[in-house]
Amino acid sequence: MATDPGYTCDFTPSELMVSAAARELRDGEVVFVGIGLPNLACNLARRLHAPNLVLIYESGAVGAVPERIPVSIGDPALVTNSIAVASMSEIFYNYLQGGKIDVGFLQGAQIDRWGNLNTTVIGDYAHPKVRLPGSGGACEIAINARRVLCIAAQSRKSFPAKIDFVTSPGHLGAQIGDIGDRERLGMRGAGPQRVITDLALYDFDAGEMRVTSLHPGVTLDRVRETLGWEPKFAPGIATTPPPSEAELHLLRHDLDPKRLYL
Amino acid sequence: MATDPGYTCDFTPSELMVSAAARELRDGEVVFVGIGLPNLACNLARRLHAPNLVLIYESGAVGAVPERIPVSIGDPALVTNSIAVASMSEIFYNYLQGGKIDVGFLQGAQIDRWGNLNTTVIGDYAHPKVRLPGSGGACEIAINARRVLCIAAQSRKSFPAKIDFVTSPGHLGAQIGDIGDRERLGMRGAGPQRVITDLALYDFDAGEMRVTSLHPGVTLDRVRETLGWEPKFAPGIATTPPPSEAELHLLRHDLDPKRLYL
Amino acid sequence: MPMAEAVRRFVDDGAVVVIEGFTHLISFAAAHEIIRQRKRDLTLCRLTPDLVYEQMIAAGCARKLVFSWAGNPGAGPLYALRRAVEQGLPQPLELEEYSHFGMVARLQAGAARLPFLPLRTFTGSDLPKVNERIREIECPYTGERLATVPALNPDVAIIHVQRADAFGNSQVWGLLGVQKEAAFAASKVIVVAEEIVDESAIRADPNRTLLPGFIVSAVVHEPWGCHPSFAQGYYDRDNDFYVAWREISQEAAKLDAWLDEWVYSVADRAEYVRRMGERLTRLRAREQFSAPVNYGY
Amino acid sequence: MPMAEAVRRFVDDGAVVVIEGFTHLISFAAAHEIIRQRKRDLTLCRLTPDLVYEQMIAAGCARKLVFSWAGNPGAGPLYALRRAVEQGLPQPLELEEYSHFGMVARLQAGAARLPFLPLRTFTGSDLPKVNERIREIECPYTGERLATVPALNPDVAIIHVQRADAFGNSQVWGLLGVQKEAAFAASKVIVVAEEIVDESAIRADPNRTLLPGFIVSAVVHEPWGCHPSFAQGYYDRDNDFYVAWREISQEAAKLDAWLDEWVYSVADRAEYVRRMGERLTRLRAREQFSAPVNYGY
Repeated sequence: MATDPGYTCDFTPSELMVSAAARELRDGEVVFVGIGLPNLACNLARRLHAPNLVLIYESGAVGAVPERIPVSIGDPALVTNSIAVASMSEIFYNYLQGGKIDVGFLQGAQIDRWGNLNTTVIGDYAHPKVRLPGSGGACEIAINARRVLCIAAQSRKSFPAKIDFVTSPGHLGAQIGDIGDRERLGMRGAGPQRVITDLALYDFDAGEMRVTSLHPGVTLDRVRETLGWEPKFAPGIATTPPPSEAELHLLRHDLDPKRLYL
Repeated sequence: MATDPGYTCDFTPSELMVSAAARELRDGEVVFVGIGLPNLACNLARRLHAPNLVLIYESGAVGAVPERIPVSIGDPALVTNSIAVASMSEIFYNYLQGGKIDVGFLQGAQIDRWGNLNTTVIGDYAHPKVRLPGSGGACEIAINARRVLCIAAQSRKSFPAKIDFVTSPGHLGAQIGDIGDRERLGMRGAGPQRVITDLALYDFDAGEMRVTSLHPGVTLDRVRETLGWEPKFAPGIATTPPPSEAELHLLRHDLDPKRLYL
Repeated sequence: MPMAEAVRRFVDDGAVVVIEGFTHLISFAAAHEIIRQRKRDLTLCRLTPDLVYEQMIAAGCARKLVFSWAGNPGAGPLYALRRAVEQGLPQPLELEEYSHFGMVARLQAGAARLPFLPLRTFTGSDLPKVNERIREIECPYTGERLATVPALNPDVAIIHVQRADAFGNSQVWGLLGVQKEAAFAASKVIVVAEEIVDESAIRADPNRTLLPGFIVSAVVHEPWGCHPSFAQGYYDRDNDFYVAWREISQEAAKLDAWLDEWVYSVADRAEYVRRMGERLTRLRAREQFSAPVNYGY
Repeated sequence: MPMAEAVRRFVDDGAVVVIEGFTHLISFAAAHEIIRQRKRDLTLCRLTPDLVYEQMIAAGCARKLVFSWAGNPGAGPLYALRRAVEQGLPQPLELEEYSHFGMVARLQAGAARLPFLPLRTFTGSDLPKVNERIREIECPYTGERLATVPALNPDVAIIHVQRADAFGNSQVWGLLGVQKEAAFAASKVIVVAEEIVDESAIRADPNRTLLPGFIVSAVVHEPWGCHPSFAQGYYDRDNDFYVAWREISQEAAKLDAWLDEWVYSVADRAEYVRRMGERLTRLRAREQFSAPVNYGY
């Protein structure tokens, strides 16, 4: 960002996550947007440092400029004044598989250290403890988007040593195949590049999640306690820059004034 | 037709061919139309006994009601006031292969006794005597339309014992496989059902062309002389009914007043 | 044709049914009539079961669900669907599960009367382990292995459109979802239209046409037929309803009471619309018109 | 961007080029500029080579033709193309031949970045005997054998549209052909627009959009850029020209003279339009407008 960020101390974890996600997006990129925090992040970036960000929703809206916060992936506000409407066949075959999507956002009930995601079941598939919604477009986003950003609240439950079901492949890992098998398996996208939680930011090193910065006030112990494995740490861990005044103002007054997601 | 046909003696071979082809079309059918005589036949049928005939052109016009005689398969007059425009992918995958086309019209530089058509080359493929246009949509029409009607001027050159190249399969025949192999080969359509020439009408018996009627004034010998094989004859060969006054009036004054194709 | 007749004639017990519309143009009117006619043992196929299939499942219409994302969009889980899967209530529900792309490709293969289509997804996912219908094929050119899904050819597809003529020629704008593919893939197509227009209105803009009438078996006129989903240019999504559903669906008894009040004791969609009254009026779309284009030559 | 610059930057000698538009919206403007810049060894791909490729072949731009129907639509053979194939004049032309469906499937596979697509054609035809790129695959569900074609991913696709904004967001109505697939399949896309409009005009009717700007490399404004083909709502097909071409193309010398007069000695499309004068004015479309639809909510 060109302007001084103007730090503030008064923000929620969701606001920080949205701000951190927005800063991952570069002007002119084409983003496959999900509802909730990813949608806020994309619209925040578009209103600040990435005015030419192209927002695509799996429902078929291309170049959406929603006037209100969309409450579903197929909100009519995504269509009005958009650049194009594509059928879902075009969205998946030509846009996503066709390699036109730079960034995909994924969320998951469970994420493992290799960035594999579970949105299908907790427990056994045939006799689930909890039946989750399933893949939706997540599996193909994980495979085809040029890079993937993951957003999730961090806990031992959501970041276990082993997830119950791999809905969407990350960097695979020992439980599935060798780490880094993506290319050999014919996957076009680079897979998860960042994980953004309410406690820390991560990148991937040799296919495994690695802490790169801690959010203001978060300790290393807190991070360790809320992961199902002993995490790697990048050299020189930083403190995550908090959201700027401009970001918070936009989020609170414009993008999600009713705090549906924040 | 409900009305008395009201025969006349004053007509050209093309007019008779168009009239005979039109009478093969039933109201409500969906026809894949080609330019030239097939187009005239379809529009003639639509204006007389088959008002609900649906005309589809491979260019993508569905339910076309051309105000002028289309001079190409993609004439703008096919679009204006049509029911739908489909992409060519939809035309071939969903309409034709999807089994929505009742009748396809085919023409050919060469036709053999099994209704196989050549529109590719005269002579050897690699060193052709004459390079013809090629398949266009003919090969897939021959395979997927529920039934196929062939229109061609009859001569030993155009109806040889053996055609130089099979562009579009009819009932195959000994040179390709056993007659009637279409189903075993997975072809969905029934293949050629009628051949309409300037001398006679044919149906297919056990996959082979068979004379069913001779046009007024045409002799059996004339038919024999202009085919590259000894033809089969249906029992009780009739004389082809000539075009009616109503048909001729429409053709001459409305459908092709400049006699582009008649 | 009245909806009751269309459902009676074209939705048989045991049928494979697709009511499509991705968030947009979901025919709740058809679903409610299917519930009222107590259709049974249906195989319900849809990318997002949404409330529309959850209500049918809770009413005991479904034997099997073929899907790719089963949540209450933007508002939480589908509790009745969970009860069916986790506890077999009101009856067990067989699941056949894909991703969105997988479902789209299945319907596209069905529309094209191909037995399968290849696609780049499922690699590294556990989905193929729990669904043996997800397979692989080797490319005859590159030798690479690609996932495949089998064609889906429903017995009947029910498609809500913004406008149709009496012949079923149907036009849609806004989100297109996978409706065209679903209709072409189906043996029978019921078109439900927000508005019935003259054939000339369709022919004035042929590029807007989603379905030609000759593939349509029945045309039903049903204004507000998508509520609580939406119809671009007609009415907005009733998001409050989706949020309220979370509470309604949480208890089977509450959901049953809702079905009694809003489905079983309602004669048809017209009565539903009258009873909803003001609630619907508030959802009516404001005007933002496109400009005309020239089809002349 | 001027056409000369777009061609200079994005059409390299030896490139695989697609100028699509099935009868409708054929970019003769681009073809003529390619001829003027004496591009060489191109692989020209198009369902119907039409006059547009015949002129490029006669001018010596092409090494290879990938196609499915090579005639002068409604007006006879393409004599120059025949001379190249039958006599190797002005230079030999390699042919790679499919049916229309085959070409459509090749571009659709290319757009989807699939290495191939299956389709039901070619069975019993001799085409697979003369084109080893037409192959077969066994369905992993039914065991039946289906024909396949390989993806076609051109280096550059040149697409004429009725209107585009400065970013390349492009809208088309009337016949759609296979342009969307060709553009998505290509590495670079040149959009040639009859009219340049404000972005707001595109956003007022997003369902009309053929191509999003972010896949477009260059936007060229070229009114009358399709003559002698047509642009629905702008001008009619110049059928007299297609008929006259029969005579022009019959002799190499006549064709060369035509190229001299109408391509080499013409600076750009604007000059071509000025020189054509009255002939074009007579082709201007009459008005028959569609009605607006409501995109509000």
